[in-house]
Amino acid sequence: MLGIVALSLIALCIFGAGLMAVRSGNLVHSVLWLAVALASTSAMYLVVGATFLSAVQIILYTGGVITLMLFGVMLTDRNETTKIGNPSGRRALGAITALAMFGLIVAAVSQTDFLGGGGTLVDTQALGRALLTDHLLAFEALSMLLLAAMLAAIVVARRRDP
Amino acid sequence: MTVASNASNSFIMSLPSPVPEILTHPVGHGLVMGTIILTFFMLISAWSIWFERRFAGRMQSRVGPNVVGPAGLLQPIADAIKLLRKENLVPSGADKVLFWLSPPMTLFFTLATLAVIPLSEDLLVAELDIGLLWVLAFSGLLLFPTWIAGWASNNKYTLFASMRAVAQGISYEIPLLFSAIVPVVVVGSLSISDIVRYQGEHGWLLFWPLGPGALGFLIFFVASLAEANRIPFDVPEAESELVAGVTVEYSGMMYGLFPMTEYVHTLITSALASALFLGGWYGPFGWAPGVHWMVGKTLFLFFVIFWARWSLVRFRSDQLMRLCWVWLVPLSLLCVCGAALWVVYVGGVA
Amino acid sequence: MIPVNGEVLQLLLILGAGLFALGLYGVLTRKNTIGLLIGLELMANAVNLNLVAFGRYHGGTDGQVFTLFTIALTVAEVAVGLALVILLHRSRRSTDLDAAADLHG
Amino acid sequence: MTHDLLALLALLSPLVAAVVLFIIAPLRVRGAVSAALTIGATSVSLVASVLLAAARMFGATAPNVDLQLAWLPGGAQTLATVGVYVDPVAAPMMVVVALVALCVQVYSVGYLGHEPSRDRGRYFAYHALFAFSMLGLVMAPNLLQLFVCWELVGLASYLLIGYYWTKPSAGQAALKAFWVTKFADMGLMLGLMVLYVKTGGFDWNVPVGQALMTADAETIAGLFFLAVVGKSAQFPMHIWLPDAMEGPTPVSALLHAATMVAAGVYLIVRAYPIFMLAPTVLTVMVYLGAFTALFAAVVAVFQDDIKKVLAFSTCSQLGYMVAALGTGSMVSGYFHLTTHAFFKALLFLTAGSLIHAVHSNSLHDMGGLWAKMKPTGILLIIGSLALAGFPMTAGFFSKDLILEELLHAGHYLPLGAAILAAGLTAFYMTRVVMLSLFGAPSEAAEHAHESPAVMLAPMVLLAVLALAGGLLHGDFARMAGVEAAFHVTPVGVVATLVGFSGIGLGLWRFSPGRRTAIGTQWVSAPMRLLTWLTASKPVDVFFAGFYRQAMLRAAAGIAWFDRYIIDALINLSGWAVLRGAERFRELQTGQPTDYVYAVVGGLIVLTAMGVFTA
Repeated sequence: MLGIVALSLIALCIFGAGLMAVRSGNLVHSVLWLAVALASTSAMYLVVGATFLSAVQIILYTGGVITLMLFGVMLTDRNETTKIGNPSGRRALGAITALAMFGLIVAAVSQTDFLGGGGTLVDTQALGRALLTDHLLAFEALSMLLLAAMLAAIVVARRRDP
Repeated sequence: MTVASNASNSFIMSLPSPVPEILTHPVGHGLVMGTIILTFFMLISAWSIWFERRFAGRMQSRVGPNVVGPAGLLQPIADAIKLLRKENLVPSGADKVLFWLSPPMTLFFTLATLAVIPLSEDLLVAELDIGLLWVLAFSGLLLFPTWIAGWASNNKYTLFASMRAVAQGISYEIPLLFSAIVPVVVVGSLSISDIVRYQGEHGWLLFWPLGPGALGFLIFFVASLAEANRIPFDVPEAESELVAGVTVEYSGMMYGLFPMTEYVHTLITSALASALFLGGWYGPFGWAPGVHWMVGKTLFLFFVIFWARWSLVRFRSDQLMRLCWVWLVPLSLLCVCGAALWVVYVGGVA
Repeated sequence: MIPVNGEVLQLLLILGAGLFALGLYGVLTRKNTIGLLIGLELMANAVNLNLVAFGRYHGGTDGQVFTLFTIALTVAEVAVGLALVILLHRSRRSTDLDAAADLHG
Repeated sequence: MTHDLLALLALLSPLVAAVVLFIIAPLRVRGAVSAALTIGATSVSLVASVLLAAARMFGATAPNVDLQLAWLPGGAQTLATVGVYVDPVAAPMMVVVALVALCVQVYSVGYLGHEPSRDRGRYFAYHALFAFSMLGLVMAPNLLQLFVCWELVGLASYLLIGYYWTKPSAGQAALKAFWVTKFADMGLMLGLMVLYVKTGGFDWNVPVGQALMTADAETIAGLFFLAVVGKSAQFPMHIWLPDAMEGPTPVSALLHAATMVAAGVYLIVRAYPIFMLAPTVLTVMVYLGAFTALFAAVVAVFQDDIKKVLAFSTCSQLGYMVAALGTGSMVSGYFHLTTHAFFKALLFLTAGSLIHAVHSNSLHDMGGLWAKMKPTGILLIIGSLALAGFPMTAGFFSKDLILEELLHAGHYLPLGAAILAAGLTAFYMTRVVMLSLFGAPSEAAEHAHESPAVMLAPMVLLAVLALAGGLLHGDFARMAGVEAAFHVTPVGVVATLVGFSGIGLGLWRFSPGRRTAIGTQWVSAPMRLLTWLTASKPVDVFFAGFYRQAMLRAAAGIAWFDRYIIDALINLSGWAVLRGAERFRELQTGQPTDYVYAVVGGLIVLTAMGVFTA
């Protein structure tokens, strides 16, 4: 019971922060709300028992992605970034589309019977072992992808000499 | 996540009766231990300011604070009162909410890392099985309040300072993480207490994975100095260029929180380094385990940091980056490889 | 932590759907490129949440391993995306998405 | 167990040196540190290799080292393994590689002493990479690892040829070497694919007799042989080797004479069970090898650049090895590989020493060095005698063995070519010795002085081996399970006499008394034609001239057809598409949001189909 309450509270946190992140008129606030949403997700992982992922979520996502975004914000204009917002011309259609998507997924979820469940906990060692045995190829491919992304980011953002 | 509730045999059990009963529940245990450890750390860091100023005075052939109280011992209290009495100003054009939010966030993230630092076998708030990741995650989050303070102040000096701080922070996080992996690889656990216990049986990690241990400790120490923005890595608050870093626009106790958390963070860093590489609460060769060892080692490293502060000069920004990417990152990678090889061919995960 | 049974799973899935819809709304309505990236992040996060929920529901490591992969993918995506934003800003003096509409037919 | 460790040590110590040098830039830019690391690592490899080989040769029979790690785990079965494999075949090659590499590296310390420290650091890092790759190739437990290392060796060769990267010719030579050998390597890759399809593995000895049909074996061996032709510079694809002489001379000695080019021959040795099933390929090998031996020897006679002489000589000697392997005798080819490594490395190093002294590659600039550089001169003469097959030197034993095998196998035409090539070899080496050491003293030679001890010492070591290496022939024979004792045969006597006459002709032709007899002006009228044919690199001329003309003519015809028939059709369709596109392009608004709407719309439709039809 206590668990369900905690879970619902965190879910509210995630949802509220997400809402603020897409509605806020100030880009910096928006990024920081996203950070709150991601950190709450990390708490959610903790509650459902994915401890390692929870730490990874904070280090990589909240620590890495958000820091990158803030850096991106800093390298652009302050005037421009403090006033963003959702232009009124786009709001209605966007909301309808998003709601349609949401409704469809909820319909799909409610149509399905989820029986049983409650699989066993997975500890970090098992996770590491799975990563380096069953999913080794994907792991290696991912390392190549990260390298490529790193090089791409450097090449794209580098200031070329005139 | 396993929360230790085995407050077993030591001095805590010898306390009067209501206390141990509280200690059997994880939440009660956390509250009590949290209070003890927090008080301990806050007191040490408050008086370390006094100590540092006296020490700096000696190194520079002057006296240092000696007026308030015997030998100036009440100086921190006087400083605190002075800060509390001052007005908290918010500059015009600042982002008010974020401006107010930054100092408490700094304090919160710093203190959150305290939760998993074990002072001895039973003197810790909670024993997480991912304790090390927890510490690294929260010290990574510390970049946020710094950035927010710099951005929200609407001042070009603070913005530059925060940019430098973020760049330095994300760069040095890499060698920091890699060098912290060394104990994890050797011990096979992410729990800080497990790592310390392993050292009790097999000797300090500083010495025992020959090579990677010592090198890893060195990299960890240097990188965590940089993470804590201590000299010689205090480029983000270089007084001669940026006035005083991100804290330029802060005043009163809002300002006071920044240096205070900086000291606490440095102290936590020293404690973490002692636990990961210097055997935590175990003495050399596993002698006489106890909280005194941990405190002694932590204070020693803390002292070394002061020592460095008053002996060394500041790096230039580009030198800082060069040190990180050209030396520390490759060396820390070698460390991890070395530790892995050591585990496979010499040691072996328990 | 709590065990994930059918009901909890449904709750988590609906939360994921809501988050996904929010992200979609952000992507569809933002003019600013970084704002758009924020929406994308929310959508990716929703997917991760679903993966973790299903992983816990069925047991086994696959769900969490996939989540690790998607997190890494998102990091790569953001790195390249922000590099593009900086490039856009440098050449157009603006981070508005409309500034990059030169290639229209 | 100790032997396992030794094998790993031999393989991994250069790898460690290479990785450390490549990753940690501050170490690499210090030439002395880089040299010390690389030489130290190679010394470790050499000691380990010698210990491993000693336990497997000279009558001792230690069991094979066979350590394999699963690589590419694919479900239940492992697709491939990597590891170390040391048997009596691999062990001597390991010693040769490590020994010559060490000699060359030590020599390089002196030879490149005047280069900037940063460049030397890079050079030695490449050397460490090469030593690792070559040892990995030699110790490969299967053909897949051999292929990987084969490519790594090619990479190291590319990097080292282009060492003087500021010289355009060096860059072009590096590229040429890379592309020619890469083209040939396609053969090895295709061969491996066929091998895997046919036998389900990459082992060279699984298929013997049982799983492999002769036709398949012919295909695989033929494809492998294509790679060998490229790597070991056999006739049509030898064109990269002379150009590769743009690299520093020690590199030529190590890669392009002693070890890397011999990798092709080693591949044949390793995959011998497969080659034995392919008689056609073996016959082709005999004829192509013998032709290359003769052809390259003829070309070598007309070169004025000392390194080019040695390069063509290497082609020629590799031709011998290939021909010998084609006769079905693994021992003779392999043995010649070993002895050739010693004396050709020695020759290149002495050539480097001469070049170092006069700062020129040309034989004309080297006249009269005997007076200045007696030790180097003696070493050059020793190397030349060994290459010419002077009795009781290493080359004599191995070459004699090859000729005998050719005779036994009944290939009389190749035998004739080989004997003729032996005579030419003796002749052009005599020419080199006479022109460079005893010719008219040139201006550059005035200031020449002897090389330092750090360069002389490796040469002396190699010279000893070039003289005494022949004594190992019994051990090589035993390795293949044959008890062979050396004995005098008619064909050996003939070859020796031909060799002596080559030396005599050279001595007479280029004696110091005939001062005018310098360079290529000495040739008479019929020889002039041959000079033109060979000295201007005929294959290059063929490719550049006739071949290109023919191709252009044919291409012009095709181009007409293409332009007025095919293009017309394409233009027609293009015109139609353009008209259509004018309508459709309105869809492209350039607004990313619109594209997202398109994607999301499709997603919604699909989801709705899933939800409402389920």
